[in-house]
Amino acid sequence: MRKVLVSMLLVLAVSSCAFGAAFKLGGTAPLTGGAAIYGMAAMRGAQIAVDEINAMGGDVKFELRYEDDTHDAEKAVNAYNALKDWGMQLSLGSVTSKPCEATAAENFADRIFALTPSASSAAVTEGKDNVFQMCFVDPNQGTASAQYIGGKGFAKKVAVIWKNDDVYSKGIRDTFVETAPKFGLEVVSETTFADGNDNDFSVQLTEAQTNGAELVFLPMYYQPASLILAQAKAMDYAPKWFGVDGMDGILTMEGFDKSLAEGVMLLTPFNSDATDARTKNFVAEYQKRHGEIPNQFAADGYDCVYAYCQALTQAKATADMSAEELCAKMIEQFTTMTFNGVTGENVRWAANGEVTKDPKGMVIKDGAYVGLD
Amino acid sequence: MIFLNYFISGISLGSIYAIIALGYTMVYGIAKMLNFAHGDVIMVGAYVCFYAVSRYEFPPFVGVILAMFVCTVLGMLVERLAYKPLRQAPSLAVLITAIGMSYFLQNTALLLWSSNPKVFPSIVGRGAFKLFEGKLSVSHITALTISACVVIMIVLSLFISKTRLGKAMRACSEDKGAAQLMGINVNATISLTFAIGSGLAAVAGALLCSAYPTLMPTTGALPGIKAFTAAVFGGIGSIPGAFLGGLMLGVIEIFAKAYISSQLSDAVVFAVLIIVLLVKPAGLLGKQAQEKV
Amino acid sequence: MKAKTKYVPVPSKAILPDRDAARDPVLECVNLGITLGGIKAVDNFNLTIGRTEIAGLIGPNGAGKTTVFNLLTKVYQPTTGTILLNGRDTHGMNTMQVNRAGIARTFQNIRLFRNLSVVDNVKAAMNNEMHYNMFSAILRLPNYRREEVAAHRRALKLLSIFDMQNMADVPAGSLPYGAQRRLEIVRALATNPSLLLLDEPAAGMNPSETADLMDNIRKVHEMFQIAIILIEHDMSLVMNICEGICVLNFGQIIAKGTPDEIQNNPAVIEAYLGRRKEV
Amino acid sequence: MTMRRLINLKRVEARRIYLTYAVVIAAYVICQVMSSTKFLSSSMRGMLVPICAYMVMSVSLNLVVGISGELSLGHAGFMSVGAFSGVASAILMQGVITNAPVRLALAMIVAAVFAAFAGFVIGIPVLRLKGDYLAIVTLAFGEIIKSLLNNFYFGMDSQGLHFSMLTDTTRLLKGGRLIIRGPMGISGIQKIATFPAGFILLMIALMVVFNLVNSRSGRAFMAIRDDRIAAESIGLDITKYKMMAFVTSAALAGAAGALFAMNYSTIVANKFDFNTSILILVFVVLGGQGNMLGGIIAAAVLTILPEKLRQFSDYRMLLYAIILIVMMLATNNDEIKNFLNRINPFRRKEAE
Repeated sequence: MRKVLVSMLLVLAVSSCAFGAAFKLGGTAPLTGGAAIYGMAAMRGAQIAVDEINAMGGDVKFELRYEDDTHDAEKAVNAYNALKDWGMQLSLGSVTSKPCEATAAENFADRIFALTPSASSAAVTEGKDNVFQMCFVDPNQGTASAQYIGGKGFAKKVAVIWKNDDVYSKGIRDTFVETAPKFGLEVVSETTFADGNDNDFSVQLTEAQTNGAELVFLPMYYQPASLILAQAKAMDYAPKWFGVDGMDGILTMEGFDKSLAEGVMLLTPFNSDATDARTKNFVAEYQKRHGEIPNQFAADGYDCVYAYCQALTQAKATADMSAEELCAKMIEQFTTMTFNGVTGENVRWAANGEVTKDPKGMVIKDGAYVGLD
Repeated sequence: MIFLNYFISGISLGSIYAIIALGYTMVYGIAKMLNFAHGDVIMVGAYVCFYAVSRYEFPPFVGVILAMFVCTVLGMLVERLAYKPLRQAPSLAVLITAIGMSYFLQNTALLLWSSNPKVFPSIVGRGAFKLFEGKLSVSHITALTISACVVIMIVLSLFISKTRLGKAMRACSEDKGAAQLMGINVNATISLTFAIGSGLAAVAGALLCSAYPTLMPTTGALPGIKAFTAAVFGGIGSIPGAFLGGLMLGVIEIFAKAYISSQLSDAVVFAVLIIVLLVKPAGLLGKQAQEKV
Repeated sequence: MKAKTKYVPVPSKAILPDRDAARDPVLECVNLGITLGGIKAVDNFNLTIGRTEIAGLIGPNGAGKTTVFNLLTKVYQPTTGTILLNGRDTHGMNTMQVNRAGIARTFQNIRLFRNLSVVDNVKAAMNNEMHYNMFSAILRLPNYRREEVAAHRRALKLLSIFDMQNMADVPAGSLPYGAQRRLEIVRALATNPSLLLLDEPAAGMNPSETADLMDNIRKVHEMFQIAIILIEHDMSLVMNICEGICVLNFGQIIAKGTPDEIQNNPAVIEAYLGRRKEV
Repeated sequence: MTMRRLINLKRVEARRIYLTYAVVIAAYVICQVMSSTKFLSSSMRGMLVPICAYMVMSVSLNLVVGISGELSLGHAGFMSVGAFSGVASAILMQGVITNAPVRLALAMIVAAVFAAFAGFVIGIPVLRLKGDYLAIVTLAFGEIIKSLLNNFYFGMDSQGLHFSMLTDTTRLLKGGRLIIRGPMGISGIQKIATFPAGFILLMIALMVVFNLVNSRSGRAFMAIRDDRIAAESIGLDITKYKMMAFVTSAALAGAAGALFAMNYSTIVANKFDFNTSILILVFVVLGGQGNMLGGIIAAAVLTILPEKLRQFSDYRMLLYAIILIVMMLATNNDEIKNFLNRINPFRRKEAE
C-alpha cells in the first residue's frame, strides 16, 4: 500500500516537474463572433509552433492557452485575467487591436511580457516597455504603402476606401492620406463603410471611378475587399488595386473567383507561396491540420512562438522563473535580438515595441502571389 | 445617369432588405412577436445552398429548394421548441428567447462551418443587363431579386386574403381567442406561419449571398436588423409595407452614402426612419390601431 | 325616498334643478357632434347639467352614449360643437386638461391600474394635489413625507365611503368585480371633480349590489355636492336615482326630462323601451 | 398616522426593497473580504467593476421597461454617451483634480448630465410612439449615437477645446491631446474606476429608483404603464412622466457608462451597440420586469456565466445561448413558477 502511494507521489512529482518545465504562454483572441477568422488563425499558427518546439525536445518548452475575447476589450480583459489565474508567464497579447490595447495596459501593470501577433494599432505599444508587436504598426503600413505606390509610379490619382468603425483601417488610412502628397499621390476620392452597411460598394466605387482614380487603396481585411473586387468587376471598373496585410487570405477563401483578384497588389510580410523551407513546412502542416492555407494571422502567431523560443533560449530563462523576471529578460532580448521567421528575415524590434521588417510587395498573378520587386 | 445607377443600386440593396422584411412582417403579423432569429435562419439557408451548389454541385435551383426545405423544418422546430411554450408569456420573454435562438444558430454555424468566409456562388451568374449603351446596368441578380420580391409579395398577399389557411392566419392575427372558438387550430396556424416565414428566409439567404457573395456565421445578423427596421418603416404586419419599406431603406442608404456622407449613412438612414415614424406613427402602410374606450 | 326635483328654466333657456338655478351650470354642450368612420356617431347633442344634478344618459346599445363621455373627456376630439365646463370652453384641451378642469370618469370596461394596490390607485389620482418634486422624493425630504402621509390619509378616507379601506393593500387587479367598479368611482372622486361621469356602474352586478351602489352614489352626491352623469341599462337604478334623463338613439337626443316624463314618452317607448319588451 | 405605518401598510414592497439593499451590501462586503484575503481569482476581481456597471444599467433600464412599461432597444446608447463624456471630462480634469475618487465622481456626474440630455432629446420623439415603433426608434437612436461617435473628434490644447466631425480637423497645437479619435475611440484611459465606487453608484441607483417608484412620480409611471387612457382620465401628464422616467434612466446609464469605461484603458463606440442594449434588456427580462433585485442578480449571473463556461472552449457561446433559452423557458413555465412561488417567503399572503 505504502509502495503504491510512494510511486503515485513520484509519478505526480515527475509529471508536475515535466509540467513545470514548460513556459505558460497565453493569449486572447476572438474565437467566436464576426472576427473569429483572425483569432482562430493566430491561435492555430501558434499551436503548430508550440507543438513543433515541444517535439524538438530543446530546453524551452511551451504550454499554450488561448482564451476567447470575442473581439471586445471588456471580454479580452476577462480572458486575460482567466489566463493570469491559470499562471500565464508570457503573453501573446490579443489578436485584434482594440482588445489588445486593453490587455496591454494590464500586461504593463502586471509586468507580464507581451508579444502580440497582429494587434497593429500604435496605441497597443504606446508608453508600455514590455509590449511588443510581431506585425507592422498601422501608421507605418500607411506610410509604406504610399511610399511604395508613389515610388514605383503605379499611379498619380488614388482613391481610398476604408472602414469607418475599425481601428486598423482608420490607422492605416490616416498616415496614408497624410503622406500621399509627399510621394506625388493625389487622393481624389475617400469613402467609407462600416458594419451593417458593408454589402453594397457601388457608391464608393462610382465615386472613385468618376474622380478618375487610377489606383484604389484598400486598407481593410479581405472579406469586404472580396466584395469590392466583385462589384467593381460587375461595373467594368478596372483600376489598379492596392491592399495591406489584412488582404492576405483573399485567395484562400472557399469559392473565391481568383480571377477577380488578378493584379491586386499588396504589402504583406507573409507569402504562403514562398519557397523557403520554413514557410513550406509551416504551410504544409497548417494545411494538414485544418485543410486551409494559413493566412498572415496564422503566420504571425507561428512566428511569435518562435521568437519567444529564441529569446528564452538566448536569455537562458527557465520555466520556474516568475513572470516579472521573465519580463525583464524578454525586454532585454527583444530589443537586441534579430529574428528570422516566416513573416520576415532580420526582424528587429525598437525599444518602443515596434517591429522592423521588410514588407514584401506582392502582386496576384494567375491566382498566386508573386513578388513585386 | 449616375443618379439612376445609384437608384438601381439602392433598389437592388432594398430588394434584399425587402425580402428579409417580408419574413419578419409575416411572423409579426400573425404571431405578434419580433423573431430576431430570422436573420440567422437566412444564414442557415445560405449555407445549405452554398454546400449544395459548391460542394455537391447541385444545380442552383435544387440548392435553393433544398435550403427552403431545411429552413422550413428548422423554422418549425425553433417555433415548437422555443416559442410555443411561451405562447402565454409576456412578449418580451419571447423576444429574449428569439435573441437566444439567434446566438444559438450563429454559434452552431460557427462550430459546423467554421468562421472562414465562404464565397457564395451566384445562383444566376454575374452578368448584367446593359441599358442606354451600357451606361446603365442592372445585374441579373438585382433583376431576379426584385422579381422574386414582387412575386413573393403578390403570392403572399393572395394566399392570406384568398385561401382558407390564409384566412385562418388573419383570424389568428386579429384575435387568437376568437379564432380558437371558431374552430381554427391556432397552434398549427402559427406553426405554418413560421414554416412559410422560414422558407422565405431560405430564398432571401440565397439572394442575399448571390448579390453580396460572402458568407459567414454572422452574415444574417446585421441585414436582419436592417430588415427589421425596414419592416417597421413600412408598417410592421403589412406585407406591401415590408416591400415598400425595404426598397426605400435601400435607396435612402445608397443616396445618403452618395450625396451626404458615406461615413454617416447609417445615421442618416435611422434619422429618416425616426422622422417617418413621427409623421406616420404606424409606418408608411401600417394601420394605426384605435384603442376602444 | 328622494324628494322629487323641480326643474326651472334659467336665462340661458336651459332647464336646471331649482336648487342649482341660481348658479351657472357645471356643463353645457352646444351642438356637440363627431363623425367616426364617416358616420355621425353623435350629432347635435345639447345638454346642460346643474351644479349638483344627477343626470342619466340612456339609450339602446350603440346609441352613442359612451361616445358622448369620450367627447366630454376628450378621448375623442369633437368635430362640431362646444363644451363649456364651469363656463370654460374646453376646446383644444386634452383628456388630462379636461380632468384638471373638473371632469372625472369611470369606464365601461374597467380600466384600473391592475398592478397597483387599491390605495395606490387612489393616490395616483391625487397626483395633481401633491407638489413635491422628484428630488424631494429621491431624498425623502420633509415635504415628501408630509404630503404622502396626507394623501394616504385622504385616500383611506375616500375608500371608507365604499367600505374598501380594508382592501387598501390588495393589488387592484385581484379585487372582485364589484369592488373594482367601486374602486374606479373612488379613483375618479380622488381627482376632486365637479362633474363625475359613470359609465355603466352597475353592469354585471346583482340586485343587492346594485342597491348598495345606489346608496353609495347618493352618499357621494351628498358628501361632495357634485354633478353626476351616469350611463346605465338598469332602468330601476336610473329611474330611482336620476333627476333628469336624456335619451339617445342613433347619436341623436330623442327625449329629455324627468324620469316620469321619460317613462311616458312615446318616442322613448318606441325606440328604447319598446325594443326591450320585444327581447 | 406616521410614516412608519405608511411603510408597514405596504409591507410586501417594503420588505422587498430592504432585502434588495441588504443583498447588495452583503455581496459587497463578501467580495471585499474575499478580495483583500486574496481568495478571489483575478478573473473574478477583474469583473467586479463591470458587473457593478451592468447592475446599474439593469436597474436603470428596469425603470423604463419594468416600471414605465416601454420597450427600449437602445439603452447602450446612453451608456456610450456617458462613457465618452465621462472619460473625456476625466482626462480634462487630470491636471486640475489629482484625487482620483473625486475625479471619478465628477466624471460620473458629467456623464449623467450628458446622458440625461441625450435622453431628453431622444425622449421627444420617443414619447409620441407606442410599443414596437417606440422600440425601433430607441434602436435607431442607439445606432445614430454609435455612428456619430465613430465620426467625432475632440481634443484639447493650450488654446482650449476643439471639436470636429467626419475628419480630424482640430489641428491641435504641439502638446495638445486628441482625446476622442473617431473610430479609434479613446485610448490611454487612466483606470480609476474601483469596486467601492461601483458599489456606491449601485446603491445610489437603487435609492433613486426605489424612492422614485414609491412617490407620486412612481405611481404615475406605473399607472401609465397599466392603463394609459385611465391615467390621462385622472389628470396625469403622460409626456412629463414618461420623459421623467426616460431621462432618469438615461442619467443612471450614463454614470454607469463612465464607471465602465474607466475600468479599461480604451473605449470605442462600437462596444455600445445593439448587442449590448439587448444584453441589458436580457438582464431586466430574466430578472423579472420591475424586479430590481432580480435584474441585479441576472446581471451578475450573465456576466460571470460566459467566464465560467471557458472550460468548454469552443462550445462556450453555444452553451450560453442554450442556457439563456432554457432560463427563459423555465422562468415562464407555470409549474416552475408555482413551485418558486411556494418557496418564496415574500409572496403576497392569500388573506390580504
